[in-house]
Amino acid sequence: MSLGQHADFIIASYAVTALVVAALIGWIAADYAAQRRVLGDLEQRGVTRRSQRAKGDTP
Amino acid sequence: MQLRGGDLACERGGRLVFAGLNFALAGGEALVVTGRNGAGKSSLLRVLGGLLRHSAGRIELSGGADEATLAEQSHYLGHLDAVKPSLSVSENLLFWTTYLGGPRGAAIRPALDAVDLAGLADLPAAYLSAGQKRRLSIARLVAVRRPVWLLDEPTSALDTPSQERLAGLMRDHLGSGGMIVAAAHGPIGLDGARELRLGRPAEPMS
Amino acid sequence: MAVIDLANPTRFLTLVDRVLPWLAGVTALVFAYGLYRVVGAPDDYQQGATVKIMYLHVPGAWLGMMGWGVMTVAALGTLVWRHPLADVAGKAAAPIGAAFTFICLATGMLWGRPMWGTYWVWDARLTSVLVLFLLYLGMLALYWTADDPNRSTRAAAILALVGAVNIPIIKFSVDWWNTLHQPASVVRMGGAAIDSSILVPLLIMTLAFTLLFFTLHFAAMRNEILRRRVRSMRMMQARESDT
Amino acid sequence: MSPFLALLARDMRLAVRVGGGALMGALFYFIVVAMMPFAIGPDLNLLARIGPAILWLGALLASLLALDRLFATDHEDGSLDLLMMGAMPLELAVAAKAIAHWLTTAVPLIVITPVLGLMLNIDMSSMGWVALTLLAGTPALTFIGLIGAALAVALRRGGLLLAVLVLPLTIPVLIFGVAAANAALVGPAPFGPPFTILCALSLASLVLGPVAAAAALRQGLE
Repeated sequence: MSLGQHADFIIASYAVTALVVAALIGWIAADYAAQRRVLGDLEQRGVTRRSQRAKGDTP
Repeated sequence: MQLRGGDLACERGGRLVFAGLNFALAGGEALVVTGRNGAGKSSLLRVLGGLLRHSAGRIELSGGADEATLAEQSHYLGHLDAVKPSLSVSENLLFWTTYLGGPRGAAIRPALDAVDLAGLADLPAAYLSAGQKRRLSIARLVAVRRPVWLLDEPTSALDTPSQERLAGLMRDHLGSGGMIVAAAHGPIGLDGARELRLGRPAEPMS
Repeated sequence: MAVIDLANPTRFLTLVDRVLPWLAGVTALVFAYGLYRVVGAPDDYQQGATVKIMYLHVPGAWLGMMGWGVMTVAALGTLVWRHPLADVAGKAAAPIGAAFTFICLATGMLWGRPMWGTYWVWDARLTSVLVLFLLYLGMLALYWTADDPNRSTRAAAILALVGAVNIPIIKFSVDWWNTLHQPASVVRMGGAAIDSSILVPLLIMTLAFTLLFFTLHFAAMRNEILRRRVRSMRMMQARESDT
Repeated sequence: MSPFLALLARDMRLAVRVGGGALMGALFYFIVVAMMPFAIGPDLNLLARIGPAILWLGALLASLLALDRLFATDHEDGSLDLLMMGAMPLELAVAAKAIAHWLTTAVPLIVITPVLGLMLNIDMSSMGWVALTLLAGTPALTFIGLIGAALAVALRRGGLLLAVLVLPLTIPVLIFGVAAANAALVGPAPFGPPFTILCALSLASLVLGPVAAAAALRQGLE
């Protein structure tokens, strides 16, 4: 496969897209880890949600 | 250490709030300022804290740190709590401790314990109730040592146990030679405090 | 009924936990195949190898618009049906839609340089995408400045609907504005019918990006539900400490 | 940590947390600049010629409008009272707030300037110089706007009053900022003199701004 005289622009396009997608995945994964950590922390302190105490599962 | 106000007058927006006010307070003493609404209780505290200019008279603090002004040796607890909702409880307290020149982080934990907020140290302040915000505000008085406490209706928004805890903190402060000037409508739990009653100024401004 | 089951955030979380790995796997496979087809696709007789940028640019534009579509449906869900997951879906879609719109703009600029000799031309289509991007930024700003999620959801839902009504008007205005000023020498993108040797890889890439969108959207929705759970637990914590 | 750094760090932290205003200035700047071609027309040559002026006007408006809440939030929640009771002079406290504001509002704005330059067809190689004029000039905008923000709190009015008070004061910054940017882009006048004056304006307002703002806040005591 030859990318011709404008190879730089094509590579840059794919690089930018990969970067944006990677950033999006990274952000979502980091956010997930952070929320899980805080939730674990709160549960360890014995904080419960109203719903858990009422034995229902609607928050 | 002594705080003395002589012939104090204060004027706001062309209206004379109070005039001819005299008081003296020594270390270990408390002064409770009473009076009906609009009598100038809050104004007097703000004048003492350097947040409002007095139009006549003088305020003297003797026996404290020489180079520091009265404002720099006072804690002011106003109606507003100066709590930022997006910062956590300990971040809020740590900032004011550092800014007001208190000791480093070490004072944070005992101060939060003193107002019974230690369990919520990492919680963003947005979640706090009005009373909890008030207690966070009070924690600042414990974390940074300043000899004069200016308290504007300190018991508002506090429940009975918290009021008792605050009274204990105030007694400790007086016991260590501090001074308290508090504006209040009802009793604030200090025995033997002197009372300064604010009434209507003698004559209107001409 | 399935719809009612999904209305329960806890069941939705279990569903996401189960489905997400499979969805991510399928997305990766379709991407691998799509990229393989892209490598094998022929060059365009007019644009040469730069046509390969199209395999990113077109899906970006499509998902930027679809993202707003998801937000519009979610807004209706919030305002009309009061579905508990609707505002979660709307909030989760905003940053993802904005990111794909950004991809469309960035690749468009990199495509424009060899085609037009300049990175940016106020061409009607690119400009419309730019306006869409600005709308997305406004939406993100709205979510970012409102600290209380209960208040921000209704405001965001209204903004999403207003945006959806306005997008065709904006598109029309931009087209009109552009023809008024149209410089003669601009080579327009696309235009003629596309040969299937290019169209098929394009469709596969579009499918891959769409799957990616939904994978990310599901994961972001899960984060949002957890965030709200943290919020309600913190409220309980503040309340319980006083009793 | 010194009180100065503590206040700087607090304000930056507040700006980047939920509900904070970081990036909002850059966002406003982006939108204002992107709107210009709709009014002027998509003629790339024309846009390139007036590009620096558009960028500077956008930066000016973004810097000033973002300043509106600088003291207002602290005034509303009682923080301002306590800030005045610290051992640090109020002038320094005000300066710390202004620096935090500049770092969270003006710096992102400068960072996205090259992208906007592309859209206005400004030559890539001289884009750095235009960004440099903004880097040198925006401190002046922030520190002059600081005075307006303090006056707005003292008068208990916000919003457009700030812009009305402050915009005339920023005219010199606009003149020399655009002159320096144009000199870098097209010449023939040298870049040095207007840029030096721009730096001088920033340095002068760095001193004058906090002093005047602190005085305004003290006057507004009530």
